[in-house]
Amino acid sequence: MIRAKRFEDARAQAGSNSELAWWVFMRISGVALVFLVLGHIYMTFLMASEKDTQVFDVVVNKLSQPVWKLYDLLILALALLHGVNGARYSIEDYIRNKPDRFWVKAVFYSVVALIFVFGALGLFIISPEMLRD
Amino acid sequence: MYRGREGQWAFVLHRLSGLAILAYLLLHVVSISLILFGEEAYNRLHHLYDLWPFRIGLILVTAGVLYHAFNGLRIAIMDFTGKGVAIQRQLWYGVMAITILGTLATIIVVMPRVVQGV
Amino acid sequence: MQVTLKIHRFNPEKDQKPYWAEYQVEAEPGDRVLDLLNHVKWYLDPTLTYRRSCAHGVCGSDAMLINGRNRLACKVLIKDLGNKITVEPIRGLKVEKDLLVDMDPFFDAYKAVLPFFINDDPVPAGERLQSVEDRERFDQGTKCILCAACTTSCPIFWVNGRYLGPAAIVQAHRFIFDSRDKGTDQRLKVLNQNTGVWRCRTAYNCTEACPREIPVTQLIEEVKRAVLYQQV
Amino acid sequence: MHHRYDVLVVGAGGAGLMAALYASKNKNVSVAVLSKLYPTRSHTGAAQGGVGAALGNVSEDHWEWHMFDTVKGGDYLTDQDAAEIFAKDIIEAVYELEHMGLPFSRLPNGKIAQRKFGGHTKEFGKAAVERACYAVDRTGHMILQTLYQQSVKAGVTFFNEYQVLDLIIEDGVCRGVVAYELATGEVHTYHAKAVIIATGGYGRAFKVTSNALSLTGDLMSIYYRKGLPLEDMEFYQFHPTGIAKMGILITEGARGEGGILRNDSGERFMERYAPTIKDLAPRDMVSRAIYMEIREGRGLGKDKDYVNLDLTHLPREIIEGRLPDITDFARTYLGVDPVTAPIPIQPTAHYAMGGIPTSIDGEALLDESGQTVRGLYAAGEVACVSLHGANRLGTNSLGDLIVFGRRAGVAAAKYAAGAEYAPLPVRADAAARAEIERLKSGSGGENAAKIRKELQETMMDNVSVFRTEETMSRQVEILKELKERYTRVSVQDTGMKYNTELMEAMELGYLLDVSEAMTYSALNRKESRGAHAREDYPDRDDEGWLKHTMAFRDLAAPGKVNIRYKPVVLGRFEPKPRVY
Ligand SMILES: Cc1cc2nc3c(=O)[nH]c(=O)nc-3n(C[C@H](O)[C@H](O)[C@H](O)COP(=O)(O)OP(=O)(O)OC[C@H]3O[C@@H](n4cnc5c(N)ncnc54)[C@H](O)[C@@H]3O)c2cc1C
Ligand code: HEM
Ligand code: SF4
Ligand code: F3S
Ligand code: FES
Repeated sequence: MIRAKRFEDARAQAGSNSELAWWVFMRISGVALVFLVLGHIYMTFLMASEKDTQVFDVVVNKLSQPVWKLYDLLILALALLHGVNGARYSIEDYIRNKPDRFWVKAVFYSVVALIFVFGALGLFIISPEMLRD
Repeated sequence: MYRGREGQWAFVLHRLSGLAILAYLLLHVVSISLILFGEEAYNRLHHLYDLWPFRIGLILVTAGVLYHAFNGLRIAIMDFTGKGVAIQRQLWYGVMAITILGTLATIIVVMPRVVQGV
Repeated sequence: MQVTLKIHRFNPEKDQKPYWAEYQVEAEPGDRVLDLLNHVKWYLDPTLTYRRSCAHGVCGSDAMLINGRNRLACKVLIKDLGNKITVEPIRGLKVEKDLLVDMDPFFDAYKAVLPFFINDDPVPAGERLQSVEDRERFDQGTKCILCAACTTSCPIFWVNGRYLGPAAIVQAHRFIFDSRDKGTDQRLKVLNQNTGVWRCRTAYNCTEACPREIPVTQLIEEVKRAVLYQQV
Repeated sequence: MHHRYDVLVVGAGGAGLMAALYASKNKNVSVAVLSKLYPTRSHTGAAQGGVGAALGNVSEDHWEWHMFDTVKGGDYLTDQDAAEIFAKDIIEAVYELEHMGLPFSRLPNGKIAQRKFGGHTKEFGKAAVERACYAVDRTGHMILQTLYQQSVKAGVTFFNEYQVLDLIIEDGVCRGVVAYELATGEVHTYHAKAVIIATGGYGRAFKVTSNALSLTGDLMSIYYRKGLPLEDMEFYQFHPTGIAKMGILITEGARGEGGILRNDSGERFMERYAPTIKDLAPRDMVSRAIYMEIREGRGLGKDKDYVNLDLTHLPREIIEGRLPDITDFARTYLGVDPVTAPIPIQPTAHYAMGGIPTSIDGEALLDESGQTVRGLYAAGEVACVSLHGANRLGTNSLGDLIVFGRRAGVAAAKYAAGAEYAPLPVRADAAARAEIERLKSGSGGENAAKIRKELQETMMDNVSVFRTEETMSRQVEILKELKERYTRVSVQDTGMKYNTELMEAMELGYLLDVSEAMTYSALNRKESRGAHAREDYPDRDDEGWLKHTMAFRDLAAPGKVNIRYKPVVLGRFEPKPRVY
């Protein structure tokens, strides 16, 4: 027997706006990332192309400048946020079992948070003193 | 396999490329952060990247980024303009064209290095 | 012409797991796939099980996965398929027997979007007036026959049964954009959830599958924007 | 399993849902709907053209004119009390549907759009009038959807995919039904104070039909098997414009929008048969005209067995805009684009005017005297109030569902609120179980599908648009033989879950019985009236035959059908010759 779901039942389901917010964020951060990421790749290519052997120097050089520090931090933050939320979509889609879903998400978020901290520290610690010569 | 058309493949590729880029990004951040442990550690890992499988991998990541970026724009156009849905197929072919051209360009830059086997 | 009909079969009372059965059927090019299924059921193997009723694409009983795409068996002709035809049950819903699936989750999703006219204002003596343009605004969604071809072609729905699915959103669209309806707010709130419109990844399988030629993805996109405008 | 509801509705088409909705407005009763299909799969959803109501939105119109057209269209066999209630109530009922959200097409002034339809005229037959309120060309679909939506809103209880196998009637009191749950094979007994039958028609008795595969006359037959009467079964409507060979309907709305019927020479032949309203003559006349053309060799195709419905002179916007679904049918099933080429058409078995006799409140009649089966109601195509008389006008069936479905719902709820549960007989489900057992364990080796095919072909040949003593007598014999073979049908699927083979075999039994009632009634009526056209009695005979047929199966003498008569309710309009 099927009992028609009542008007009241359905109304009670309504909740928050967070999915909408993430949806909008994915699009805006996406558009921003096009410039940031392509810029980043282009830059790395240009700057590292012929001087392969001194990648380390190049990178350190570049990242010693505060502008680049900021630029890369922005990429890092946006891309991770964007990517993590994207991965959340996948987790919610493919992991059917509710408790499993919870654990996978918890572990995944922690790992990413750790890596973010790691990366951010890396960015800030780099200084010209680290260059050889 | 469901015989979906452009939209289905656009979605599958978008999802795969998104997850792949995320994986790459995480790796990338970790490896760059090795700087924290000094040049020695950093370089040891980064020499690994000069090996050809990593070079090829880099081409794939570039292709993925190109696809994901431009298909992401396609999605945003469909979502916000109301007109995009009608031309989604054409948009997707555009995305594919950019991806392929961009990837070719990357190959042209990277291949010589692979061949020279630095 | 001679047609090789491959049907994905499963009888829970007998079979351990599903299997493919093959039938050779003589058919006219103008025959529908439903005619072939009927032929098999009536003269070759009466245990073959599927739903059907109207036989001309208006009741929504017989959505199936035919040659890799969701179709109504009564609305696809042999001449458009060639002489090798495979038929499977639609995906993402539990197979009960052969081509017949459990439709309850589908109708539950339908019911969740408040698929009915809401307007508690006192009614006029005659009809409520509505301009031709306002009527046109939601015309597409009114064509829906709840066949589930769209929802069960959606790659998200296959893996995530909590997604309400395109059919439910089409129904919601029909009311959201009806100038006479006053229930938009509640409806949009239901669709603004994790399981609502935001799960759609614009894969367009739904649009391709819809036998009523409803531009499903476009309607979903319109609903997404409606939620967006409502909340900002 | 055992269930108990005050009001049970059997069938979830337009009539059933309307009844359920109105019964459940009565807060003193519990209501449940049983349907062998999901409600939205019901064949009401196939209705295209419109629902007739004298709103007068396009041009002046009055309920009296509508009533007159209904009575005249029914060749004066229509009961005029029913026609009067109908023509008045349908106006307000259509407004009510609109208030429920039904998306009618609109006129530029925002009102419900209306178009012309066969047999609907102004000033008692002067000219065609726009009376059919429509929602594009899917009016029935919109009615079905809207009513189902409202049922969801009201929280109506549904038992979907439950096939009713028996009515529990004892001592003239209906006590419930027995139903088979398709999903599990379980037999359920429903105890009820009032039962409303709304199970639709039985077009599947014929080879070429516009009706769904599921329209097999189940409850009509179950009623008849109990020795209760079926009224006016000889009147079965053949719709003139079915897609050739397939029977899929092309709505009369196509002619309402200006479509023209043409024979092999391109002649607009309806001008000869109905000079005033031509292609918009009532269906029986148009169907006969088409058959005449075909017989006289003016048909088209290699067998010269169809004529053309020509829309090509209409602008593309009208065809695609107002008739999108039928345009799609023609393109899909025939590969014909109605914008540029005519559609091959042929009359198709369409609508049962006859059925379970009821009072104007839907109470099922026990006999010709007007006594009722207490607690039993019927509405929609399964019933015969008799609104449609000898021939139904287009758009009047949807109206019938709405008006009389509602009346039945209200009346049944009112009755149930004041009644006690009549006790159930012991083992009320015994007969149904025995029938299932018989079919499942049958070893006669007869194939139900073959019998059905023969039934459909012979009914088409012998009891369709034109009938004679000879063809019908032949059919009587054929039916006897088929029924004998039916007792030897064996079902191969012995499983419990979704045993559709078993249910199809049941349905064949029903088809055989309604065909029997129909053939005997037709053989008995020695005149031509409305849809009943006898070549051996070509004229209408009001002296002898202005009366309703009531066909009873003789329970004492198997194979015998007794015919009795019920007077026609006359009134406002005197029977006159029917010319258009
Ligand atoms: C193609 C077509 C076009 C039409 N166009 C028009 C039109 O334009 N205008 C108009 O006025 N009329 C039209 N008609 C006629 C009209 O649509 C039908 O007469 C009407 O819809 C019948 O409605 P109903 O509610 O009586 O039955 P249906 O809608 O046929 O419903 C029957 C219900 O009974 C259930 N049922 C049947 N047997 C059983 C059983 N044994 N146990 C349980 N449940 C059972 C079914 O599941 C179903 O829910 C058209 C008819 C057809 C076929
Ligand atoms: C370069 C510019 C980028 C753009 C324009 C972009 C755009 C988008 C958009 C619009 C979506 C939402 C897709 C949808 O809802 O259907 C998305 C999803 C996603 N993005 Fe990006 N993105 C970009 C970069 C990145 C990066 C750098 C990563 C990885 C860190 C990433 C990972 C993902 C993931 C995992 C998803 C989820 C995919 C899915 O759910 O199917 N994206 N992207
Ligand atoms: S939108 Fe189309 S495919 Fe989906 S249920 Fe409705 S009619 Fe079927
Ligand atoms: S297929 Fe699915 S992802 Fe969206 S566009 Fe259709 S609902
Ligand atoms: S049988 Fe009705 S849609 Fe196919």
